[in-house]
Amino acid sequence: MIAAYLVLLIPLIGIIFFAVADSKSDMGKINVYFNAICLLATLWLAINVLNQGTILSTSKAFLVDPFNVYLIVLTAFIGLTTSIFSAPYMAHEKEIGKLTDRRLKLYYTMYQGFMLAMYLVLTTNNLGIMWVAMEGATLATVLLVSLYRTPESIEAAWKYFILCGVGIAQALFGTILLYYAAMQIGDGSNALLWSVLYTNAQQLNPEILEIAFVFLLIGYGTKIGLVPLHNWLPDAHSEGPTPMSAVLSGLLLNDALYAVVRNKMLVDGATHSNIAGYLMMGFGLLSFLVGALFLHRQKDIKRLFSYSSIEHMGMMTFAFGIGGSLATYAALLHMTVHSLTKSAIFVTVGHAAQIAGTQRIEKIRGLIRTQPQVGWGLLIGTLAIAGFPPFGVFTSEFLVLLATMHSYPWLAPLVLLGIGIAFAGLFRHIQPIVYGEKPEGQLPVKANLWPVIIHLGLVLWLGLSIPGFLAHWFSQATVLISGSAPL
Amino acid sequence: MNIEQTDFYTQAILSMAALIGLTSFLMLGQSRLLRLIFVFALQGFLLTLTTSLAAHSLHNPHLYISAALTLILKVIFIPWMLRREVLHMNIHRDVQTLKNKTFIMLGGASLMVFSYYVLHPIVQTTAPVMLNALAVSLSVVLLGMLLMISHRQAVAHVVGFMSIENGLFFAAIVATKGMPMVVELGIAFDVLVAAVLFGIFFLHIRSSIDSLDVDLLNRLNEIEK
Amino acid sequence: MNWLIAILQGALFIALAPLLAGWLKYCKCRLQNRKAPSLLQPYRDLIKLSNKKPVVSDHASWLFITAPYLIFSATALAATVVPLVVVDLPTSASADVIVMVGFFAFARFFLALAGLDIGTAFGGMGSSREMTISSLAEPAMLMAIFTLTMTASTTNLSGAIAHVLNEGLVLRPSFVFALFALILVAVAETGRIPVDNPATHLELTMIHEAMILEYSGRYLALIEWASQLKLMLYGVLIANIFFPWGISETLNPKDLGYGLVAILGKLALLAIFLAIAETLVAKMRLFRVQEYLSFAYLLGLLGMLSHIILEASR
Amino acid sequence: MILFSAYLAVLLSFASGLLALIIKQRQLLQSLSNYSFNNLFKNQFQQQAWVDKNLEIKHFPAFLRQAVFILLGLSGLFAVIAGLGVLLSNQVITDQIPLGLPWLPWHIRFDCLSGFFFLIIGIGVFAVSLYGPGYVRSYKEEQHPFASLGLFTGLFVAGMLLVLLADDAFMFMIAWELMSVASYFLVAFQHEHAANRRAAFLYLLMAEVGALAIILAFGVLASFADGFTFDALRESKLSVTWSSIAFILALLGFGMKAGIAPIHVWLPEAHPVAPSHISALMSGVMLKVAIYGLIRFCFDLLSEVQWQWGVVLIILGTISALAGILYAMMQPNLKRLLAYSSVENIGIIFMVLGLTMIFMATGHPQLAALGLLAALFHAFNHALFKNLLFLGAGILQHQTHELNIDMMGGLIKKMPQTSLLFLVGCMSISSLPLFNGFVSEWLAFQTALQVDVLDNGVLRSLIPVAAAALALTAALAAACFVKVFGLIFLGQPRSHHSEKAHEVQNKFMLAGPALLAGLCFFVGIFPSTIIHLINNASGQLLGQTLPNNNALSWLWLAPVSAQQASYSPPLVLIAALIAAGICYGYFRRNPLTTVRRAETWDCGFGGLTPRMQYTSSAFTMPFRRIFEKVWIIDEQIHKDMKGAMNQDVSAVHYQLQVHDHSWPHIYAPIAQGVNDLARQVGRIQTGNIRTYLGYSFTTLVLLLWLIS
Repeated sequence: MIAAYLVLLIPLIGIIFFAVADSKSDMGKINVYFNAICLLATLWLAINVLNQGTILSTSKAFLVDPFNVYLIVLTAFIGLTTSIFSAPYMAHEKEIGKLTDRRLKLYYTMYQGFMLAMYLVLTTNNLGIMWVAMEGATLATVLLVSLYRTPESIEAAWKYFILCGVGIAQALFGTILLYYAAMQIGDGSNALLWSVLYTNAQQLNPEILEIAFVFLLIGYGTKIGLVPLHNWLPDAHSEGPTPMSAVLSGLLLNDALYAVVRNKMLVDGATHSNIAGYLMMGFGLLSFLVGALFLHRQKDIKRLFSYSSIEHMGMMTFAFGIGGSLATYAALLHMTVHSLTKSAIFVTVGHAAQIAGTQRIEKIRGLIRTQPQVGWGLLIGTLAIAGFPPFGVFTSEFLVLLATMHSYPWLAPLVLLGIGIAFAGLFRHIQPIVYGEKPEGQLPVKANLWPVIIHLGLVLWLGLSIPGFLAHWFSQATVLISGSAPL
Repeated sequence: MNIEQTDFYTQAILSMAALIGLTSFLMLGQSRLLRLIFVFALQGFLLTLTTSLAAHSLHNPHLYISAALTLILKVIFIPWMLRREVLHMNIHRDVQTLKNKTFIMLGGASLMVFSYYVLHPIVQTTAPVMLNALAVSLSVVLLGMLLMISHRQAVAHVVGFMSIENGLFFAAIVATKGMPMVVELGIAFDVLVAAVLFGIFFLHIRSSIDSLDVDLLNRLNEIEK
Repeated sequence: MNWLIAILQGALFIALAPLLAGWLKYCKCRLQNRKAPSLLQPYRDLIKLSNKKPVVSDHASWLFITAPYLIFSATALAATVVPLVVVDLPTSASADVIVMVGFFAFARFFLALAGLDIGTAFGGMGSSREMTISSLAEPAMLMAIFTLTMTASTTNLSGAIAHVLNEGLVLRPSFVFALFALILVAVAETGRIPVDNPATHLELTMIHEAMILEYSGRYLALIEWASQLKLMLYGVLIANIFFPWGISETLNPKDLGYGLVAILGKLALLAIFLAIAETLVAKMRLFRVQEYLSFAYLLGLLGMLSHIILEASR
Repeated sequence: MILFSAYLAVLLSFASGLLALIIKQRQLLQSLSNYSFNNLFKNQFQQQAWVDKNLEIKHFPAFLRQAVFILLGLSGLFAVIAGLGVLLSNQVITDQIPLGLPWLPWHIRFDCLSGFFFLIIGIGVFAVSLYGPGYVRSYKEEQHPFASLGLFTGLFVAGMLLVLLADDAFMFMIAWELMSVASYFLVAFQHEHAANRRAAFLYLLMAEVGALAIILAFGVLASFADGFTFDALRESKLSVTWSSIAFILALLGFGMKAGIAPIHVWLPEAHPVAPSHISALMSGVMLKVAIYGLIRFCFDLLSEVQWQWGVVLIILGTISALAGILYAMMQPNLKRLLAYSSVENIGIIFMVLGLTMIFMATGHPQLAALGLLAALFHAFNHALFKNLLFLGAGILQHQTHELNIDMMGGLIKKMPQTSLLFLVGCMSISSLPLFNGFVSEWLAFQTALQVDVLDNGVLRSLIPVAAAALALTAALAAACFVKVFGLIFLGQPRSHHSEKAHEVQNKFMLAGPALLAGLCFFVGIFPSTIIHLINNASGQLLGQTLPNNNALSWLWLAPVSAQQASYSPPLVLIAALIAAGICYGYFRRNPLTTVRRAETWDCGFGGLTPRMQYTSSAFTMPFRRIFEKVWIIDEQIHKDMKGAMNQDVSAVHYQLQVHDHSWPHIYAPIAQGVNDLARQVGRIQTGNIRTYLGYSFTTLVLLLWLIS
């Protein structure tokens, strides 16, 4: 359990450190160190879970089970690789005069703050704390979105703030309702503890839980970026610094979905009707299709990929909604591979935008000829995110399709349509970006592409074969969520 | 259920619920910002009262802390900040005309009914007072959203946002006798940070569009031109 | 013995081909009130050509020189497949009717290439037209023949003819269609009026002649002979498939003699009909030919369908 | 052993791809070799000298290219060995590889059907690897890095081989998509042209949609089975409706890859723009993998074949065959023409497969075996000659820098060897006797002629129509390839480039096509060699072999019975040789008649110029008139006028463009629809935060209302 505390403690120290540190110091590197240590701590935690199974802290405040342990490691991992990417990236931004030292300091402080919030969302056993941490994540990132202080970035941040704030307030209402339902069957002090609620799920009042779930879904769904609650997402992704987009897409959305699924498990236990599943399927499919359509008319490369995130989150939500072991397994896997791939893409996108000096798609051309590593990284990342094997995204999409075909065959054509449209939407923009002759005056930038290589390598690995321990966690989590193991 | 059969606490809670609901309506109909802020502070004060009442009646001392936090944050700090902002921007004399004011008010009323309707299934399992309290808090949440939808000033948005928060608090206190302490503190912390951030944002927005009208924040859109 | 007969029959086929051409010309001249050349004139022409020194264009490649040999051998091979006086030939077994059509295609392929080889406008024109017409004619011919082969349930020509012969006189609607289709195709493929005119060198109308414009000497002889062979081949096909009576079924010399007489008679008659038709009908425009051939194709198809629907239905 | 060589083939192709990646790491290798020779293998001066020489900056790229293609060639060789091994021993080998999903390792199954396609791929890859080093030398390293070309070629081949080995849906799809993606990169290899990018995009998009359809098809089966292994899928019990849905999905998916009309549009775009040896692999080999998929899915996985499916295949096949060859005829671009001709050939294969299905479903498995024989044989033949022709086109492009056949001409004298090889390809594809194309067409006709055994009136009349269409297709193909060969090699050079062209220096570039041409001829003469192999495959797949096993003698080909039909290519060859020999001898006897060369007579016209020759569009003009409705013809004639009153014509400009009907009628509306929809959807993002809040509010209220 010490490991879990350590995981929380390190970013907390990080916040304090950056808050008081001298802004002249090499903060990028220090940020990497913090994240690296944190990753080690999460690995320790993971090993503990691997050996002992589910860990519940003595105060029952923290819970680490197969469902969240891999997400914790993933969070730390993406946090680390993104920080590796962000060090030279932010230095470059400072060089070209977009940032000052003070804002850089703010950036690193908030980076650690965001990481803390993420870890807290994942590790806490208390649904109330989960909400607090979720809101904390919004608060930590909102200033990062407006870091450049351009009118657009301020607008984006404001929308992000208001929409997510209002949205997450709904989640709090849902949590209160949940608490209210739990109060009726037990004592108040433990009534928000997920582990307690989960064991007593059958006794909870189904009507209240259904209503609560609506609020929770709308609330956390805003953060997931479910259509029509998604409107903040592309703005925030496109206007903030790119490392921020990477962690938003890779981590925040995942964690919001995690929160929804945790709550869905309770609702499923209580109601037996599949109302939660249907709602999630509906939202998921809608987001998936609308997100895919949005891809087509994008002019900004980061907006493009943020819509792709909406689309993928839609697919995961849909898959969790289907229920069933296959779909759940697929969704869990998809969470992992989407985070890895999307953050890798944002890294390359960040470099691409720096190379071209703009985020406008029609200005970025001939990347492969300008800087082959970035161009290939972007192209292969896009292929991976579009669901081409042997990358892991394919595996999950494959399973989702099969599960859809199995449970709701009439929805399968829609899913198929969505994947097709999304693919076309991505590639019609990416192809001209990476291919072709390089335009005048487009020069390579200093870039560290190891995060991309590592991420895509991992996604490739997951596509070819899922390592034993991860498979074990996935299937345990699947059992936990859907009640049965995959095949 | 007849109100005379209930204890004093319940009666008081119900009255508070009614008052809070009323303040929400008042806010919805307000077109002057300063008055809006005042009503918001009033709502915060009512909430503080409710919390203390609950703390007293239910012998739940940590609710006093909540009450104090509410008082500081929502009755004093945020209204003060907003007021300063409004005065600074010199928009306190502006009268923002609401389109379809009657329509909005009617909508607000039907939202209240709707809240009862939605929460009705709960009645079978709980005391009706809870239903009332929850319904009022739900309608406060919804009215808060409606307020944000209908008002164009960023200040009004903050007020709406905070009043949603008030509704939630009310629900938490009345229906569930307060959340666990750590959660309450966390929420209060979030509200504080949010309030600070709002302050920062007012500054930024002002410097970027020289106004606090959110309708002017529409650069980022997907509409084909 | 069988093989010997088959080879002899093939040789006979090749030898008789110019005679048929001569006879046709003779009939036509008589019908048109002209003085006819001798029946043996085509032989004389061939001998004359083969003894001449051939002149070949500078632009010609090896293909131009090789093509006549290939064209002639392919046509000759096709001829050995078709029973002339006797059925049950081993050559028919080694190459059935589809292969026969394949030989035609082979010959045509090289003829058209030879037309293109010199690089003149005429050659290209001839090749283009030839390929157009044949690509419509070939399927029509296959359809007509398939009607027969499906009736006989064999694609072996000897077998099919023997089958028709043994069945006696059966009136088959499909055969009527197939007969007409085959006649139409034969006219088109052998370059007779109304599709082509073997006697003209007018650029707007000619097809076959345009391709072989540059040939001379023995090469021209080979190609001329091959086209005479082709004419005879179609004649024999029509005669022996639809009117097989008289063809020998044994290797008995008497039967063989009868068979020879029979086929000569049938061919002579056919040639007269063709001459009459050529005298009466005017040549049609090139772009009318497609309608003509589509009609043939349709007839072939109708023949096949009527066989399947009317005659073999269960 | 057999499986080992199959694995080896896969691994070698991977290895060749990875090897290509080190082209940029020369210095690393140099230091590595220095290190190892100094420390590990001391005193091995000869080897060291050899290694050092190859690592020199001058030799290294050439050396590496050689090495990469040698590995690729070995991969092809082992694929052939594995394929032949399994076909001759007639066995089924299964295995598992611990990759894939945790509960589903990759299942491997290597049976005769896979083996046969292994053979096809192996031959194609081997020929390409002979050809490749010479061809890719012309690419400039900065513009077209060899690393990506080599890498994706290796992956492409490996993907194709893995598709054949797959025995579960998951691995199948991975391999399938690996094949698609790798070939996508190859299509996009010369990405500086916008047309290439567009083609690549279209290709990948359609590959993706097709793959999704295949996944869904597997999904249908899997929902009635437990598990994704093919063994489990075989056991699934489906109603006719569901199995028909699965069939349609599979047809969509595999058909899209195979290039069946009207979902063929990617094919004429993508094949021409890839490097020629890749076009050869894509057209010659990859399309066959799609055929394999369809056969595997329909005959193996779906337990019951329905005759209606056969009808669908026949109709689609007929349309593709006719449309393919007609479109091919109109193309002035050689590789585009060849690509359309692939559509035609795939159409023929589909048509014959349809016949097979009908016979299978109506209880005539022996005839079904005949049909399968014809289909597989044609697939094999098409692989040979299409590969050959694409490689030939590559040589032409390499030597003349042209692909427009209107710009060539007279090359038979400049490039005699190439022209001979190309002629063999043209003759095979035109299905002339003595070559392989004819044999498979002959078999197809034989299959169609068995229609008498059927009871169903619809089928009895449909199949003859299809046979008629097949005959028409063959005749049109001959016309088309007369045009191709005639315009490219014969006549006079039409452009400066072709006038200056000369034979390729690198003899290996000719060796690949020569191998294929030799096989075309060999198989045309001794078809029984291949038929014997296919017979084993159909024995395993359908449980039936040919009705007449005597067909397998080397001399005679009589698949049904000797009475019904027989063909003996060796005898025909001998007879042809004798006939040609006799007349050659006879006519050459007179020494006075040696050939005299002279100016072209041309009706005495004189002054012949290359511009007077027939062009591609002139040659096909009659066809254009006859089949007018098949194309969208955009013919424009502009006259430059001059002189008094502008009455005299000084110059005439003629422009002809021929378009595919499927664009404006199928694809453009879809693209337009998606765009419109996207624009409509875009409207919800107004940029106004109050609207956004309204969405949340409405959603909340709606959901609450819904729930209560």
